[in-house]
Amino acid sequence: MVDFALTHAWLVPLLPALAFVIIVFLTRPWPKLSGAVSIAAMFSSFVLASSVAYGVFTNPGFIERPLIYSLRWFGMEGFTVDVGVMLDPTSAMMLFMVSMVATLIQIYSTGYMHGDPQYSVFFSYLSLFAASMLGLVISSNLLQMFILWELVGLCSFLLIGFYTFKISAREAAKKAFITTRIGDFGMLLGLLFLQIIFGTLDLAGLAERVPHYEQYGISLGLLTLIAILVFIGPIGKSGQFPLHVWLPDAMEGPTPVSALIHAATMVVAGVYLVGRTLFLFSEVPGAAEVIAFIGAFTAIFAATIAITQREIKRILAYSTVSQLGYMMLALGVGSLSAGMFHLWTHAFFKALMFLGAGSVLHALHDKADVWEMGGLIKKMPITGWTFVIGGLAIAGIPPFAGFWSKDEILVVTLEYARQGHALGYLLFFLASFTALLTAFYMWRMIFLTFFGKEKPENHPHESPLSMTFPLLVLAALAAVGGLIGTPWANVWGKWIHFGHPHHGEPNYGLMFFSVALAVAGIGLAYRLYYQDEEKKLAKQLAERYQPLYKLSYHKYYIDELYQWFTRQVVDASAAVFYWFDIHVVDNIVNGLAGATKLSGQGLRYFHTGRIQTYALVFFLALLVITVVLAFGSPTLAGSMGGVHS
Amino acid sequence: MDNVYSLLAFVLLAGMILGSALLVVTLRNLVHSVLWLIVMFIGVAGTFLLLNADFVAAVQVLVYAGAVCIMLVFGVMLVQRPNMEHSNPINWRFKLAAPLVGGLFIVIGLLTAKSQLVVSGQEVPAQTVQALAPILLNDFVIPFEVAAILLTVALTGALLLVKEVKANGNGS
Amino acid sequence: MENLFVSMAAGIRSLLGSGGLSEWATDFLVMFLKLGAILVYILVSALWLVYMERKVSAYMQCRIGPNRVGPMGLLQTTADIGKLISKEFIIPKDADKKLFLLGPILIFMPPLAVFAVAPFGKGMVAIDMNIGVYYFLALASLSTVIIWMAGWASNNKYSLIGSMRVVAQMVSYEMPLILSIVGVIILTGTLNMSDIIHAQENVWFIFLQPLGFLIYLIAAVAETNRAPFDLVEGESEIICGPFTEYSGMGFAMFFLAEYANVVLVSVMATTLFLGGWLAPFGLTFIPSWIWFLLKVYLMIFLFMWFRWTYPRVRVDQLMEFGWKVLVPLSIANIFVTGIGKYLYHSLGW
Amino acid sequence: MTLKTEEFLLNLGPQHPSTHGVFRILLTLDGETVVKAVPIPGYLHRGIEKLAESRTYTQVIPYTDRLDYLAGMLMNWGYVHAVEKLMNVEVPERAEYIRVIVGELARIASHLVATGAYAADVGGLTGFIYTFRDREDIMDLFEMISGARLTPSYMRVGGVADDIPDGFIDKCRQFLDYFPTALDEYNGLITGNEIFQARTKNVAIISAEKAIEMSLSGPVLRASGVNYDLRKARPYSVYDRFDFEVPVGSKGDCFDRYYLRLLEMEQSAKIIRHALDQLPEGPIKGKVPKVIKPTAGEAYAEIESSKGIMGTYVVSDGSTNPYRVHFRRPSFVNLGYLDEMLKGWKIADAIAILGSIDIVLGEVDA
Amino acid sequence: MNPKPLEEIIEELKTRYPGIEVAESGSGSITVTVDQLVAFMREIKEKYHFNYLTNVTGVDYRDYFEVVYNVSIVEQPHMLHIKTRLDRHNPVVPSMVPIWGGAIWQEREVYDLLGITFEGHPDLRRILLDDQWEGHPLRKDYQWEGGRES
Amino acid sequence: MQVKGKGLLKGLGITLKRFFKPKVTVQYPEQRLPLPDRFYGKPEFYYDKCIACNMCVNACPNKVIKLETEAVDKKKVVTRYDFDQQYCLFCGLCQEACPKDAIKFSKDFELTQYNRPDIKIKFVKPEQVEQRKEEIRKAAAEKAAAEAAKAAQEAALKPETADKEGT
Amino acid sequence: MGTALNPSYFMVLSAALFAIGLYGALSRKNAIAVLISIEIMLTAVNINLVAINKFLTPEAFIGQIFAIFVITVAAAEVGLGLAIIIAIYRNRHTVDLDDFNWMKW
Repeated sequence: MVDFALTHAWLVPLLPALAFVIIVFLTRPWPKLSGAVSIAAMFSSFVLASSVAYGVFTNPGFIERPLIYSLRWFGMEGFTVDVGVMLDPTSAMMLFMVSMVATLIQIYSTGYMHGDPQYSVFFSYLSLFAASMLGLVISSNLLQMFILWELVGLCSFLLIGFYTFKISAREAAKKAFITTRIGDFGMLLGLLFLQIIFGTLDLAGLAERVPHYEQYGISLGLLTLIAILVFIGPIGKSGQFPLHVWLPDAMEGPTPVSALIHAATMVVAGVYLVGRTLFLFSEVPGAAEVIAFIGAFTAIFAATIAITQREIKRILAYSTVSQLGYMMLALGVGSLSAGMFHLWTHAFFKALMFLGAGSVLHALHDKADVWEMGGLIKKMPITGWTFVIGGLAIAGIPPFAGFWSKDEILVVTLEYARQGHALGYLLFFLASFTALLTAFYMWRMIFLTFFGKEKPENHPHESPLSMTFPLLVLAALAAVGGLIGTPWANVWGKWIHFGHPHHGEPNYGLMFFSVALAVAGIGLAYRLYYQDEEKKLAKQLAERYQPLYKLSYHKYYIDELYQWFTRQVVDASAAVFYWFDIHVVDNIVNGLAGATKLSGQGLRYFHTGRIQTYALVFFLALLVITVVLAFGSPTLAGSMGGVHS
Repeated sequence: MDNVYSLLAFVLLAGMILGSALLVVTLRNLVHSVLWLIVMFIGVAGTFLLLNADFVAAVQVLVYAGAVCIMLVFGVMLVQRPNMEHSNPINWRFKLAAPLVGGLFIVIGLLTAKSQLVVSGQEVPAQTVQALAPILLNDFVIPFEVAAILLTVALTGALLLVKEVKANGNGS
Repeated sequence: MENLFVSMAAGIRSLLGSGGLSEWATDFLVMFLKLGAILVYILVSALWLVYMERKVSAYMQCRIGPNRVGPMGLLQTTADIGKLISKEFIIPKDADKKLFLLGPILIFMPPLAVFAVAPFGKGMVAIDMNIGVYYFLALASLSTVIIWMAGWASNNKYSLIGSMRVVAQMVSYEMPLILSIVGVIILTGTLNMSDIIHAQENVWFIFLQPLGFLIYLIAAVAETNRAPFDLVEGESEIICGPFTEYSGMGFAMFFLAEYANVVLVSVMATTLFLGGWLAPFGLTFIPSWIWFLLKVYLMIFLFMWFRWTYPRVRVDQLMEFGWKVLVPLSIANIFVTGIGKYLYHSLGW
Repeated sequence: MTLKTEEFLLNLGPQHPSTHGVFRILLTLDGETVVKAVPIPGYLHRGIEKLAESRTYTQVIPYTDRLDYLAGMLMNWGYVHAVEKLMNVEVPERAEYIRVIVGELARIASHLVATGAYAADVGGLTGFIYTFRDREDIMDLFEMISGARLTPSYMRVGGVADDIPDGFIDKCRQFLDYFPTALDEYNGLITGNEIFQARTKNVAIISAEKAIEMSLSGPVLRASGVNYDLRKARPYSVYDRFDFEVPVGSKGDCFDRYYLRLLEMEQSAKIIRHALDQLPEGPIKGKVPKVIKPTAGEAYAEIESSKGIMGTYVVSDGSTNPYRVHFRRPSFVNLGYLDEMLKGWKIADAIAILGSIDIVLGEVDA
Repeated sequence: MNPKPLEEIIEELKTRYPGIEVAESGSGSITVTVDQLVAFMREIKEKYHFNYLTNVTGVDYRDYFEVVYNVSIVEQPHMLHIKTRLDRHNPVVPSMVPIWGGAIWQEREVYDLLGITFEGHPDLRRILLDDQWEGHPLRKDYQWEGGRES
Repeated sequence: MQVKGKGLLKGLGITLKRFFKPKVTVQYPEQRLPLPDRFYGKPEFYYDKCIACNMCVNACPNKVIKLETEAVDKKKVVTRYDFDQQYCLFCGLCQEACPKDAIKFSKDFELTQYNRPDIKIKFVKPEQVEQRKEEIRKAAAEKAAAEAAKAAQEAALKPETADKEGT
Repeated sequence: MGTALNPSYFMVLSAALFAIGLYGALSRKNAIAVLISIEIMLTAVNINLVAINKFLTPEAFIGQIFAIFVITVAAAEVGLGLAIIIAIYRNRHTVDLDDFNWMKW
């Protein structure tokens, strides 16, 4: 089985793709069947992926030498593209994680989307998404990865705009698509540079060649530029500042989509890409610093927005942005293991929280404002307690998963600072402050939603088993998923690392510090939103710091800024180009066309429209030419006559 | 011995092919033309068998005699049901066309006669299908796929064409 | 018993050889005899099948069927043929006379030609052709044109409608027919019928290819123009379709050719799906050719059973069913078969 | 060479296996689709109405047999009903019961033919044989009671020709006991068959309004959802004494028309059972003079025959022969809508539609 | 739909159409003049909901023709027996097809057998007899030759 | 969605069940079904019973019966009773009308003939007529003789009878 | 050469068939007849391909492969060609190629 799985890892993305095809072409009229097909494909994918993961993790050889097999897709002089599968612990981990979360979320969706007229379509999209994401994860080639990256973007577009009747959903879908396109464009440029300079886009090949960039005749500056360009892609996809704006809006999609795409899988694609191309970034310290700073800034920036938001999914969205910044920070400071570890744990607890939020929304009939909720834990015990586990995990309370990964990041950041990098301590400070804020806003939400007084106008009920089952599984994982990366027995770091397996000693001080931060955050939230039944203090604070509150509540007016920019700058330049097009380009074209038309008018009378006449003339000419060639000139005749094989 | 028989077979088949082909292009009744065309295709399939290409022969019969001709028959029926007697007239060009094709045949014949082909002398392997399959599905997989897509597209297009115009025709 | 026919052929061969004939001429003669024997078999079985059909239909309809001519009415068909021969062969005034006459003559050609490659028993195959299955498909498609020709030449409107139906129906159902066989071909990797039979020694392909068999069965019913797909003749709608104007022996030829075709598709079904002449449960003491015939007649009974149970489908339903159900299903079947075979090989189960 | 399209005309009939007699439909086809249909009846016209003018009142009865020869009893009944109305004759109760019994038997027989022939029309011959097998039993009953199988001429003005013979009731009950199993068989073989359903469902839907407007009657009307059965709507004879239901279709397609007949057969069997149970003793003929000579006048009477409303219009001038007899034949009137029904369907559907109306050409052409 | 008893309806009609004759014996028999016919029929269809035309036929009374219509209501047991008299030499009557489509074949039959012309009938052709047939057999003065009985 | 093909299988089941069930065929010429008493088969005419009342002729709707009589000695003798069977409706009205049961229908239903004239049944044979006439004449003669005898007797009793007639 | 089959034979046969097809394509008025003639020409080419395959490169099978492709393309061509003819016929009620001249000027 394991051997089969290893040699057939390509089946992992193929099965959901197949499910997509089957649903679209065959089973669309039968929603139940479509769902079953989708889940069956996903589950078999998951089984395969688990086997792959097992195979990879039981074979230490794969760490150093990834299992790569590939197929020539197309090739021409000096340019060949292979498509293939690359299996190393990182991709195996991602395969496992993505397929599992996707399976759980599809199961969840059977309950969540029950009765939707577009049920089959939804599952087909989910399948397609899973296929693209899994394909992305195991890509051995940056071009292949890019294509699937785009496909993932497409699916995201389709799923965000799934409720096509909602204008906001359509707008959000467009926004997400366009914003990520901006990032993708930069990334495409970067990839083109890589291809031109290094002559390959194979990850393995690039990893070999990039360190010796001098041999390829480029300077460090150019390499930095390339790295930044490549990084623009992840900025877009992983919602880093300043291209984060699409992610909160993307919550217009159905909740399982938010959970799957905007928490666990797609948004981490950027992180994954950075992780995969870390050989590039590690080569250029400038770029790495940029990543680290953008990550840290995004983390704190999103966290400050999150503390004032009211909609449950929006809070989670900003939290996601913030956590993604965390991962970027880890990668920026050069630790693949920390980044990936946080990715891993984050996937579980964030998916859990999103699904929990979905469950809440489902129960409250899409009422999203946390201020209108309260006391839900009594009516929805499973949802509530799993959500609390998620909250503990994200806040960083040991032994839940988030603690270990967050701790790891803090450790590596501190190390980075200690290594003497300028502003390294700033990064550390930002990270720690973010941790405080994270605990605060998360628990603010939890207290507001699940505790406190029940609101009489709500009639919540626990969700069906198909929805609570994934919650339970994810909660379990969020609770224990981090234990494979504890500082004492860091299995994780042994497997997933860049460069040398590196692991610091357990830093108890730091651990205590981070726990203290988390407890402080939770405590603050407790004080403000649980103890204080009327929430007077919170309101007072908001009154007192009105400008700050507004700034945060309106997300620092980034959207408005973009809009202004578009209106003023882009439209103006468009007007200029329009004038040029109308008066210069068109005249040239029209002039050419006029000349052609005149000559055509003269020549058209040779055209009788009778095809047989044409053929007759053609063959007459052919005959004449053949005769002349074959018998007219002796030299040609000789060469024609001798048809030697 | 064998050569004599194969030569005999060749002569017979060639006579069958050329005779029926001539009938196809000269008969006045289009349906008869199509039916003679089938005879010609079967003759060609026989030639293929003579050339040890049994798979191609079967394809020839299946596709040409079985499908193409039926399609033609259908087309004939759709465009002109009544009075098939003189459904296939000759236009004024035949006076020019006859010497032209005669000339073409003579030229090609002369060129063929002049050319010296190097006969390899090897025999075609008997297991044609087993030999053809890997070539078709490995070396020629792209053309194979392209041909498949072409067929699909062509037939879909044909369907669309016929349907579309029918709707228009009803409307006008 | 087992080697009855094989040893007969060998005996004739040695007889001819000892008669001083060259090897080539002996081959030729033996081949000729084999084909002649098959011809006789087809004609006799067509006759017998007419009787069988009448009996089966009668029994299903609470009747007893022919019982006057000969014991149990066994000579009924013979009498019918005698009657039809003695009847006038009417050629309508405006018919295309040559084609009209040619129709009944040619209609027997495709099935006869195909039977040359059918394996009737162990070692009992006239020509063991390398592309046997493909040859069957290629030649089977020819009868469409012949029926069409007969209908068109009749210059009768019912015949014309029938002819159009023949073309539409048989072309449409050739697709699923071919595609349903592909599954078997994938499993065996050969087009040779003997090889296909040998490949079923462990398990018949009806068990490995149940869907393929079902599709083949339906498409075969349609290919032979029998109920519920007998639109071509559809006597309650278009009298007798392309054969409306035929009388006497001309009609009898079409009538018998239908049965020859039924035998043909049954032989193919037996070969491709039912293990050919292989004996089930190790009952090898019964000769292989008897097994073969048993299976063939079982298939034929199935065809008759369908015919006397089902109403006729409508022409657009027929086309829809063919293109929208059978073709996708058969493609899916190919797909599943391919994946199955791949899995089977790569997992080493 | 410019060719113009010619309409493809197809003469369906007068000799055609599926026109249920000699009936001709001139179809204009586009491919297999009917563009225009012109029904042309009259090939079986015998001038029964004209003949009746030169016959005595009693002598007309055998001619009525030949109208709907599949339900001759009902045709007899329709005629004698009108004459009785003209003469104001009281029919004895026993005679009425006997009439109901044979009438409903005739309805079953007629519907059996319709069902079987319909199965044959859509290509399943076995169903046809099955229904004819069971129809034989009814024919035997008719033979017992009237001496003839198809054309009983059993009814007389004022009663019936003969009393019920010995053994008839037992045999009738025997048939009624057996009949449900036969119905199950038809349902299994014909009704439940997916091909049959595909062929008939949603074919030639007649709306209720259209059905009423076009004066359709019988199963054709009721299949469209109009509950109009004279046995219930204007109960004649003793029909008000029986407990039965009028099956009504929901859609008005060919399948409904077909299936309705099966349901009606069930109800008819129920009525017969009741009638046999209630059958009173008494005379079988009312007080009718030997020579029937009604006073001048007219009468129009309707009964529900197996095909629909069978109306008879009798005008008397006081002589022994009727001055004018007119039969309102249900099949004839039902056929008036045929051209509209056929439009846009395939040839095969045309057969199915014609079969679903269930015409008898003897009746259509009179 | 219209719960009025038949007698009442007839009374009402009598007052509205003075020209009509009503037979006494409750048979619902009404004689209408030809020129009033269409208006009368329309009224009974639209006002009294006589939606079902059962029967159309004609009688030749040697001096005049009579066309007979039987009209009833599907939902109720009412039936009207409406007659109209036509000139013997020029028998023309408005067609009922626009009011009840079911008249289409019955009127053709009456035309065929009695020679009464229905004005406004969409397709007035012979229906039972051959197109070339001469005369109208159900007329009392119809003469024919041949046949077994003459 | 109901399971497609269920009805198809059921149909197959029914035909297969029928395949093994007993058949209903009657092997006609050898085997015959019993006919009921009222069956209208070949008409039969009892010459002796007929009183030539013409009721059957008048009752027949299709004018199938041709009855000719000859007055022999004031008595009607049926000289011709032709039954043109090809036009017979087998309605039984003649049988019903006959007061003497002279015309009846038998159970013989095989009425086909090879020649068209044979279909017409001429019931009355000349010898029968002759015999009848003879009988009548004989009877008449007897009667005449008897009457003569009676007359002779009466003559003897004349006055009484004359009286009676007178009243 | 003797009695042995020679590729030239097949080439001459092919040339003759091609010429016949060309004659048909040029001289028939009926569009379907022209289509048929084109089929003849394609078949002529196939004979050549298979003959060359047999005599020159028997091991490579390229000729046969090409013949199969030609047949495939021919089938597509016939389908499309017929569809076009039928479409034109439905609009213009003619199949005479000389009437198909509205693509001039």
